[in-house]
Amino acid sequence: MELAIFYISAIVAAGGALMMILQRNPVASVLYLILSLVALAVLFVQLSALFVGSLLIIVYAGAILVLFLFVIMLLNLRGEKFTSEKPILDKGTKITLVVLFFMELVILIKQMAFPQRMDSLMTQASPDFGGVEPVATLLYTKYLYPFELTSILLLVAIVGAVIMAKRDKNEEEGER
Amino acid sequence: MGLDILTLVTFFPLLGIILLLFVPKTQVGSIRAIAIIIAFITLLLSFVMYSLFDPFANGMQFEINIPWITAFGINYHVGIDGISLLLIMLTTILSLIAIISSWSAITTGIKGYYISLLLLETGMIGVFVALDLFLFYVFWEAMLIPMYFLIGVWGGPRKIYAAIKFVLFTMFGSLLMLVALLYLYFMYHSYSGEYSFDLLKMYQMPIPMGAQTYLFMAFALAFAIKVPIWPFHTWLPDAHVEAPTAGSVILAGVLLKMGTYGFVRICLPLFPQATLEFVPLISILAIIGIIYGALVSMVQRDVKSLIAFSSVSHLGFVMLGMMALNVQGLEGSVIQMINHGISTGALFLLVGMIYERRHTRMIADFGGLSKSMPVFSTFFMIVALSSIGLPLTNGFVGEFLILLGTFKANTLYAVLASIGVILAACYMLWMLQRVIFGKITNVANENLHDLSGREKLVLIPLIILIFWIGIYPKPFFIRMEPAVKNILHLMQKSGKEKAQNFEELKFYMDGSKASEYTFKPDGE
Amino acid sequence: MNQTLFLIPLFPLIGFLLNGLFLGRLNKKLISLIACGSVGLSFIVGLKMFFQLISLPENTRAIEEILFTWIPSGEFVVSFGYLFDPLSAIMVLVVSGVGFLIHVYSVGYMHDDPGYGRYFTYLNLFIFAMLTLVLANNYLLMFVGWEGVGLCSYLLIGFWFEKKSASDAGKKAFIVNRIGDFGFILGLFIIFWNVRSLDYNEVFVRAPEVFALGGGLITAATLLLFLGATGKSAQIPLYVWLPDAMEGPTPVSALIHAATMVTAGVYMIARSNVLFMLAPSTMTVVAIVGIATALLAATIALAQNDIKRVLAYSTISQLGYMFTACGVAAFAAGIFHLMTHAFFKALLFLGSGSVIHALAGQQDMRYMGGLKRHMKTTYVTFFIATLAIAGIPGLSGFFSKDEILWKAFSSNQGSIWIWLVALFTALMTAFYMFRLVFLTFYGQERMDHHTKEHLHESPKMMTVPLSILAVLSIIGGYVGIPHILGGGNQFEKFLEPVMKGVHHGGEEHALASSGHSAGTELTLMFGSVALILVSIYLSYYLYVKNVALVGRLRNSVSGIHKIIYGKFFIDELYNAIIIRPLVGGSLFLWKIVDVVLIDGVLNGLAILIGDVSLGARKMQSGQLRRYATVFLAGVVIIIGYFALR
Amino acid sequence: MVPMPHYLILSALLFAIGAAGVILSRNLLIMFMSIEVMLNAANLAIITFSRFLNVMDGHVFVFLVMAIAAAEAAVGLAMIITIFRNRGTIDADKFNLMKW
Repeated sequence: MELAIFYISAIVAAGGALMMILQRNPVASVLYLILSLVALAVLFVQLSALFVGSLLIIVYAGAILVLFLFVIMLLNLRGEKFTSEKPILDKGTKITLVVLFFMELVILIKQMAFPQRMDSLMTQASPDFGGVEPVATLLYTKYLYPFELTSILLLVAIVGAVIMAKRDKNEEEGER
Repeated sequence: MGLDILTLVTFFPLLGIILLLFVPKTQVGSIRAIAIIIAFITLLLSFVMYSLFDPFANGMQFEINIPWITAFGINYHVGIDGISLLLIMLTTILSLIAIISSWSAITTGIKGYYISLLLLETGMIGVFVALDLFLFYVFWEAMLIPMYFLIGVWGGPRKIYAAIKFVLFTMFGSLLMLVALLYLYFMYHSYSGEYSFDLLKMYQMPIPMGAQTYLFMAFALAFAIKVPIWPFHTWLPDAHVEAPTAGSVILAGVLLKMGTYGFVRICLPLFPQATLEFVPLISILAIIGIIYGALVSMVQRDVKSLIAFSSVSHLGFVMLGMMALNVQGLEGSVIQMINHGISTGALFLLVGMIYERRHTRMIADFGGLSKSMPVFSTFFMIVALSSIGLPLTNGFVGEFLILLGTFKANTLYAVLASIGVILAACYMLWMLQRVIFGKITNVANENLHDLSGREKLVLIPLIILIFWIGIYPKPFFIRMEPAVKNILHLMQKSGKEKAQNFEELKFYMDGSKASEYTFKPDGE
Repeated sequence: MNQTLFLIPLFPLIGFLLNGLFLGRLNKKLISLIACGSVGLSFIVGLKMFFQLISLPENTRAIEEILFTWIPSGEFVVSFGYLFDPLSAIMVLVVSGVGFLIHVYSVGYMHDDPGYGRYFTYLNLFIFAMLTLVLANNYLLMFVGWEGVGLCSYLLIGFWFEKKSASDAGKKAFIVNRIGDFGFILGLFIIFWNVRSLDYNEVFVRAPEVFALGGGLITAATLLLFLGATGKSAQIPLYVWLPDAMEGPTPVSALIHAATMVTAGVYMIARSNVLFMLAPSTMTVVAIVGIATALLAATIALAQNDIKRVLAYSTISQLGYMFTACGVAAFAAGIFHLMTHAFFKALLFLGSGSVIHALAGQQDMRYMGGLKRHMKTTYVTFFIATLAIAGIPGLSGFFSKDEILWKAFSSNQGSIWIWLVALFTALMTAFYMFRLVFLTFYGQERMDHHTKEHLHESPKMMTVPLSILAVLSIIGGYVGIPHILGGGNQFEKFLEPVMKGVHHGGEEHALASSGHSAGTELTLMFGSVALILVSIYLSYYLYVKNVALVGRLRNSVSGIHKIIYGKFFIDELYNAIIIRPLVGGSLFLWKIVDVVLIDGVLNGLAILIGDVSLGARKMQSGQLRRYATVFLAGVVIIIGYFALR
Repeated sequence: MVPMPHYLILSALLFAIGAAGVILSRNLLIMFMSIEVMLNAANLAIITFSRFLNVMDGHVFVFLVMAIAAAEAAVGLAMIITIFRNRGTIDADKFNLMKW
């Protein structure tokens, strides 16, 4: 049963990602990405990461990707044609490279000795594993400083984004 | 007492930098005032240090040793002996003079300029007080940056070329030094089982001959470029000619001494046998430098580059005296470091003063200045004569002791180097003749106003020092004597010990045991 | 009581400081008062010390004062100390006495010069340096004075610095002296590292123990010291600067380049007699160089027309005499001649200065003549000095010169050849000095009309010193009347405590050992005087009686005359073989070695790196996807390494 | 129970797809989204290890990664807007200001 859920979710996740990069239309890309993320969230839940899985859907799919959508709408990219004259590198070469990369990762994973060992060690997770409370406890005790630093990072990002996206005054006047 | 005098002297200029940061850059007057006051207080502090210094005590004084980066055994370890004491005094005096002398010479970017000068002061003093090799290296490199800006921003027409040349030359040397430093670090670990950059502890470590040779070469190259020993000198004329007056004063006065100081403080006591092996080479290069510098400066057309080449010659004397490895040679060498700082510094100041008036430094553009600027000419003459080592001026004491020491170590070297004394008279007097004697051939020289009160104020302390060291150098000698003897003693002692431990060391350094010296991160 | 010695050099130093620091703010009266007064005070203190000295018993005649430790460096310790013994007493009196007279003379001579204050500043500094030289109690302090007088000589020769020839001459003097100093200082090194001290007391006591008689070390040391002496005292091969030094004001020539500074070499050798006596071969060299210089300079002096140049070559020649004396171990005779020479040569120079003053700066004897009528005092005093230098009995020069001639003949180190050359030189000296007198004071008045009308005797300020010096030139010799003439040679006896190197056994012993009788000495004395008189008559005949003959003679030997007149072209030779190659070589070093070779290699390296980088930067296409692709490729390679390892 | 390598291989696959998106797409937006895919691939791996080691520290890391992703998205999208405004295109191949 679990295996089935895994395979379905995996196929949806991978397929969504693949479709995302193959789309010409960015809006469709975003939608495929959301699909992929939802499938990923399922996998997270399957791995007892309830809290993180819900965050994935709420924050990622809900907020970040909506932001993407807004930007796409804002830019109104419908008519854009991506046709540069000469390809910088042969497409085939690139795909070969990616495939090679994937295969190497797989080999690496296969070579790893510890997953098997851990399989045998794995026990049923405790009921509140991955719940809000234990994760939050960790976050506010052991990882307090990184957590606070993250907030500063976000603040900086907000300021940066605002500054960058803001139109220059004289630029506005020029447009008028 | 939380603050000790050494730390205070070293970092006081940094306080000035912090103050300067809060002054708007348009308030030129207060920027200058702050810089001068800070440098002056630093000078006063160094006088306090001088008076607290016990001239007869052996070893380091005002020593402070507190952990800094404990993970790597790096300590904030400072302390001075007589040699560093004198060099610090030189630094604080010249820094103040350089800052005052820039009063009217620098008109753009004043804030940055004074910040650079003060930063430089901290860096220079830091090099002289550091007893931890890592600290030493930090100060050594920290000095480079302000100097780079001084040449590159406030310099002459070819300033970029000169600044880059200066930095590249010095960097090249100091990177090799860094490698050698790390090697020493790990070597010390396998010797004592402790990670430390402490110089005083390393003095006690026996170093096998092969390693000594390579380490010596790495350190010596770094120092030789800084000194500069022939043929690593070509950055010097360029840097001097392009640097602003204060930059030249500091460069010639103190920066070059870093190299010679490095030899005294690190190369000699740490690598005695290697030093012995390299004595002929360095001596010969020093002699080439003496004669070559003198000859080349004879035919210069620019006063500043003449003085720059004369520095090559003078520093040749310093190196030669050091390589005599006896009390007279070494003491002469140290006193000559001070002398060169004073005399050459004063010469650069004087050249800067006429440059401000005439905007040229070409010898051919001058002549007859004695007529229009008698006070200037008198100063110029006195300083030039001290530079060629006339008795009762400082130059004589240094040169005489150096030659005396060298004569004992190697007669031929002393004879050859003495030729440099003759040549020094040739180029200096010829220059004097063309600049201040003769008829006024250029109308522009006719109505130059003589030195102002501020300019005299800058020069008079140096003139006083010139005669003081020339007539009564005893206070300086008694202070450096224990230090010099200590270095010679270290050389002999470790020389003997190393001879005894030689077999054991071979065991350490054999190829089969090389792994003993490889890095073990977990410190096993 | 004991602390008065340092006053001797201190007074001129104070004078120097006062005049120097307030340069341009004092009036002329005050300047001259300070300058002359300070030297005068030195002389008085010197005199007082002198009497104090002779009141001491003979063997303890030395007063030493240590002021402070100068350079302490390990075992090398040199102090600032003064030593007053018979030798330095004589030198102090000569220097401050003659110096005082010349100061006074200068007040008149330099009266209208714009650099009046500067002149006296330098002059006082000179006296200070010279007194330090002669009073020093160790070699290094002597070297201080040694270089100090060189500096003053440089400053005073180039006093009229706007004249290129003057500043050239000053520079030349300094550099040539430096070459000598180079030898001096190396000599000191040898002495120090063997004796471990530079104090006279220790050196002279320990030297005979340390150095083997005639050994290589002591020979080298003394030769090097002698090299220093040849520079300072203008001997072959370093004499070339002295004739040029005449560019300075005439009183300077009198003081520095005749009476005092140039004799420092003689003083130094006399002072080091212990060392020199240990090195017989050096003594031979000293004697030969001395006599050769005397001969060469006298020869050149024969053909010069510039009045000061003749005197300059004459000085060189006389200095050669003194060295000859030292070379034959007659140090006392050398010092004796030094003293008398100081009197009459200073007088000659001052007299010539008076002449030049009267002729408004004319120095060429071809445009003088007949001045006897116009300048009585100058003429008389000048004539006395000429008689003295020529060696006419009864004047000071006779006694000292004869002493040297006799010692050259009789001493163990002397030989008949040295004596012959010395005698020949004496004859030439008489000849050219009288030529000078005759050309200047006798015959027709050859100057132009304008000058002729303004001919005048010099002011009192100048003639009084001349007269005093004239008296000294006459009586100065009576302190050293030789035994043979019934005197006791007080002078030599007085110096005996200093001359430790020379074996004393009284005159009889010396005579016995060299095997010469009193008769020989008298014969030689009268013979030489007779020859000198002949030589003077010859001069009289040629330059007063039969003037036309000179021109004919000159034409008949025009080749030789040209060489002599051109001073054997030594200057040109030095210029061609030393100075020009040096400058050319230096240019080569700078332009080729420095700029092309060293910097070329480095800049070449920089350019090479730059070129490589130019190629490498092509990789920076600026295209995001290409960077990403390369990045990925890199990752693939690295992971591949781990995966497939 | 799904064995651990399954998750890891899926993670690797997603990562590779993301990488392919970055190097194949010319559209800055799609490149951006591909980066998000890669981040999430990493997240998956972290969660996997976290589960199989039975420690929850990994969850915190994922949390932090998400925060960073949010920040990155904000800044990145602002940049894209600015670029588009100035250049009128978001074709990655059209930009080579960093050339040499």
